[in-house]
Amino acid sequence: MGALVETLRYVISYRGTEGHWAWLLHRLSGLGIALFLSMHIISIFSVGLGPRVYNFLHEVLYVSAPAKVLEVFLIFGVLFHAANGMRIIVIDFFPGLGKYQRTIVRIELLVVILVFIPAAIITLQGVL
Amino acid sequence: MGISTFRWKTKYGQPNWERISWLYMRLSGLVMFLIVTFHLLYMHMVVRVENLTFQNIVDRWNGPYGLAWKTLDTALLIFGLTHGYNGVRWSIDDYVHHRGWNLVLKMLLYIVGSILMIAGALAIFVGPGSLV
Amino acid sequence: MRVKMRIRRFNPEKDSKPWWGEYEVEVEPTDRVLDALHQVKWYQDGTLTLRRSCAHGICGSDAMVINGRNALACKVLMRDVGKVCVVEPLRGLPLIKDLVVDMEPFFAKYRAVMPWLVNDEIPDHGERLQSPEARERYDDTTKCILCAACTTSCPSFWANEHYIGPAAIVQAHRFIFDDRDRAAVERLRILNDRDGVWRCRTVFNCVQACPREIDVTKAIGEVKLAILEAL
Amino acid sequence: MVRTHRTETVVVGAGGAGLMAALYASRGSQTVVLSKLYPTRSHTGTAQGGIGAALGNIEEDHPEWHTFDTVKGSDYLADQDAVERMCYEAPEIVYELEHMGLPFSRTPEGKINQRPFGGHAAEFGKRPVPRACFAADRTGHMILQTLYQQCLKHRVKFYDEFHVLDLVLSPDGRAAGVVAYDIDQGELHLFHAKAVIFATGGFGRIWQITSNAHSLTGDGPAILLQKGLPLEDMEFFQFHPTGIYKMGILITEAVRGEGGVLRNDQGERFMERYAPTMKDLASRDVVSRAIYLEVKAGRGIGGKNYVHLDATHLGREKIEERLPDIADFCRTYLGIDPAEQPIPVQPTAHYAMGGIPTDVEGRVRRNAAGDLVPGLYAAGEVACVSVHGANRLGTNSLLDIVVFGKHAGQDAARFCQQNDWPELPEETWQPSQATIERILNNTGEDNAARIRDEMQAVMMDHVGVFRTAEGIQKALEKIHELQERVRHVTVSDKGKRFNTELLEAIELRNLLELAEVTAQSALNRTESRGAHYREDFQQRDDEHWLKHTFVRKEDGQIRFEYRPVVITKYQPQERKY
Repeated sequence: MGALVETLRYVISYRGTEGHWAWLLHRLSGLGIALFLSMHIISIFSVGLGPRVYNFLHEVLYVSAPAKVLEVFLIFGVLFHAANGMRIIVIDFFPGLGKYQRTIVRIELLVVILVFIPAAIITLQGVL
Repeated sequence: MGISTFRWKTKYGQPNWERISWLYMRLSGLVMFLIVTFHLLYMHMVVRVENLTFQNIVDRWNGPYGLAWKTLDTALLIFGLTHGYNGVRWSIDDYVHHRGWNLVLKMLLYIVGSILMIAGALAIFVGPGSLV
Repeated sequence: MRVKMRIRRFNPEKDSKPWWGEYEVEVEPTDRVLDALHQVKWYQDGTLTLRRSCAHGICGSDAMVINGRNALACKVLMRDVGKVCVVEPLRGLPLIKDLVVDMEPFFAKYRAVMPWLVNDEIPDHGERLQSPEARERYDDTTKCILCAACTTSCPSFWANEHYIGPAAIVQAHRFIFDDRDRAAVERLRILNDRDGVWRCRTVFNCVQACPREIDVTKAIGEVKLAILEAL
Repeated sequence: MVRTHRTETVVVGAGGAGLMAALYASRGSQTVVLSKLYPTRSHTGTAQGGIGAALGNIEEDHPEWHTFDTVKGSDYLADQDAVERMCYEAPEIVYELEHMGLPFSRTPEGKINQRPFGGHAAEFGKRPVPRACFAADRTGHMILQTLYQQCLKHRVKFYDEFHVLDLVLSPDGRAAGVVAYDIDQGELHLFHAKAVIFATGGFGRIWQITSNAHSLTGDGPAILLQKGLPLEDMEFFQFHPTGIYKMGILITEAVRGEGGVLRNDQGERFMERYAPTMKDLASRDVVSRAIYLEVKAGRGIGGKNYVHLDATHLGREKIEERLPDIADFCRTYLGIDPAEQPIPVQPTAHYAMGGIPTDVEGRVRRNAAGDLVPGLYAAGEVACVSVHGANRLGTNSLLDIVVFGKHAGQDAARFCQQNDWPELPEETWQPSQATIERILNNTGEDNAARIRDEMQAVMMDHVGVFRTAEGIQKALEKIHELQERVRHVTVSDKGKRFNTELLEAIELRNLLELAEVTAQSALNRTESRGAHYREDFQQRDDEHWLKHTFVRKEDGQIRFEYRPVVITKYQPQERKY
């Protein structure tokens, strides 16, 4: 456990490149999405349990105000994870592009934010 | 690059699946990039989450394009779950070195993953409301 | 200019855990961090312990964490570190004393990749021929000085000490892509390990840390593709 | 208390010479290598320009021309039998390095690439010839790496970070092993051996401006000196003309080999005046003196004591391809781009031509008559074979270490097969133990760093490129004072583990010993030859001084002996470039 804490301290305190923070965010968003996905599958499973259970779960998990706020995080996570995943794939298969990685991360982040802002506004419309 | 039959003794080089796993993450990632984009756009822009009800799902799966929808949802289920849980497995391997804990956590992960896979498949193929 | 040096100190014979030592030094802007550390060691506190030798970035002795980032103390100038210079030992290797870490686990990984040319077909006379293009293919990775800055900047290595690490992969790359070598497949087999190249998550800290400006991640990427192709 | 190891060959030092010796010794004997650094940290790694060998890959070339250039470069002080051996074996050993995997730069036909270097000429001095085989500008780095790789492949045993403190001689005068200090654990180890090979490198740290690593403190020769053994030609220490101003970091001669030129404050290519044929590619002693004379005449840049090395006309492409590390040094340490701005340079203490006297098999000589110390070998910069005489040519040091490292290793293996382990004397590790305890228990005020600063300053001022009797006397007085002070030097670190302060104090003692014999030898030689230039004796004096100096210390007194120079083909003549 001490080793894990030390490792996390290293991760947070190292002044790495854009790639370092992109990696950290990729991992965190990935774990978050995996958690959401598990829940998502359960809620879909509830389709088999008939309309009352499903509609109730749907209301709580996706439509309620707290769910909407969490969804904003999810949207950012998914957008970033997808865009960053594409970056990783491209660099993996064209290793020579690595020398532009700092620029690529910046562009990627810009695209993510540009898509995220309208998406977040649309999502939060009902809540605000 | 050349070829030799020489074998150097080192603790590295044990047979494993990581190469397949690495490649799978990239391929499944690419596939999901497409279907998740479609899924999100459709659910959030066309249907809108607030309007999504039990009936809506029933109509979609039993409608004229039911098979296509079911295929798409199955693909999402399989790729999403395997990609996601493989990522969790990587994280466990990265940070949990105690052999026992590592094994326990991964076993737990595989069990939960299997249950979810079955649950998801049941929901899609057995039919809405039929599990009651 | 006056600079405050904050140095992570640890004496295994006295201390139960590391602590921060603070020292004021007067330096020229063009002095190296190594010069500042020497000022502390030579004129303020002789117990400060570090490794160093050539002092111009070739021998690879004085890799350490300077202001939160891996570098050679002899290749960072004081004008680039600001008013406070924070110096710590490399991360992920066992700490021995002050800025000195145990390099043995690092060199063990280097030795694991068969870092030598394998080719018994010695020509009768003269050199083996190699085209400039073939020579260029692995030029970048011949620059490695085994300072460990890359390996100890890697989150995958911090997380898992068994990860073979960027430096060993770079050294393997130097032979895998040398057309005179005959053991590429064997090296690829070694690197195709649970703790081999696949633990690389293209974080790019290694590229930033490398004092020899080797494109480390590119080398690792090329090895990954070679494994996919050859095995 | 003391751990004892028994092995056949012990190699001290893991630079190019030590590793080559270890590689060959291990083929015929059980071999261990002791190094106070990790082997890949050794100073061979900083050699840049190339290794000299008359391959003739670019232009016609012959080992004979190489031999002549080396002899001429040495100002006729080199032993010509040794030079012949080195130059004639050069092509084969370069091929051997290539077969070991050394990544040489290549010609379009795929052969090892070569470039011109200072003092290397075709047809006995007529025009510069490309003779330096190179791997970009990191030839030494590649040699060190390749040899270390080969040692790993052949399972040579290494003791890394073991600082050798003493040589053990058996009662009948054979080398019997060494005493080493495990830096990590702070414990003494005794290595009982049949053969001992010293390859500890140079001692440039006795000067202030030096290209040498902090670890180049001459531990090997100082140990021999304390054992009453002689050192040869200590007055000859090369100052490389182009060290980065104030820092001493070396800018390889290859910059001039590729076409770079030296310019004074007026922008004049002043080497044309000093060496009409070879110009900037004259030998190093000549160029270093020329720079000093320009500075003295007030033509240093801005009146200061440096000149410019101008490579701007080479073009960025050539610089990045052939001299990438130099470009990196300039960017890192000077903040300039060598493709656009000239590099400020001044002569920097670089290479010891003198050292432990050996024959061509690397066997250490006990006196000027040529008697040997059985089982004791030396190779590399620490040794004086003598192939460099009064001035070494660029690229010959890398050649020296591999050729004579190989012979020392081979002969040590042969020696081990023919001999049993020598008897150990009664006192083996006790003197080392006493030294350590004395330093740890001293309670004075002086610390090693201050004493070292004073030594380096006085050596720079008075025993540098230009020397006078008066100046050297001053330096000697200072050194004697410092030697007295160093006996009371104190350390604040009293611990066992990684006590580098203690080791620096021991290294300082070694440096002072070498500073003393260097100054004494310089004072003794009343002529100017190669790197040794006496303003009060400006001419070369073949009648009295065509001989090697052997210096030893007996009961604290300096004693000189002389050994004639071996001359085979080339009679001394006036040296012009």
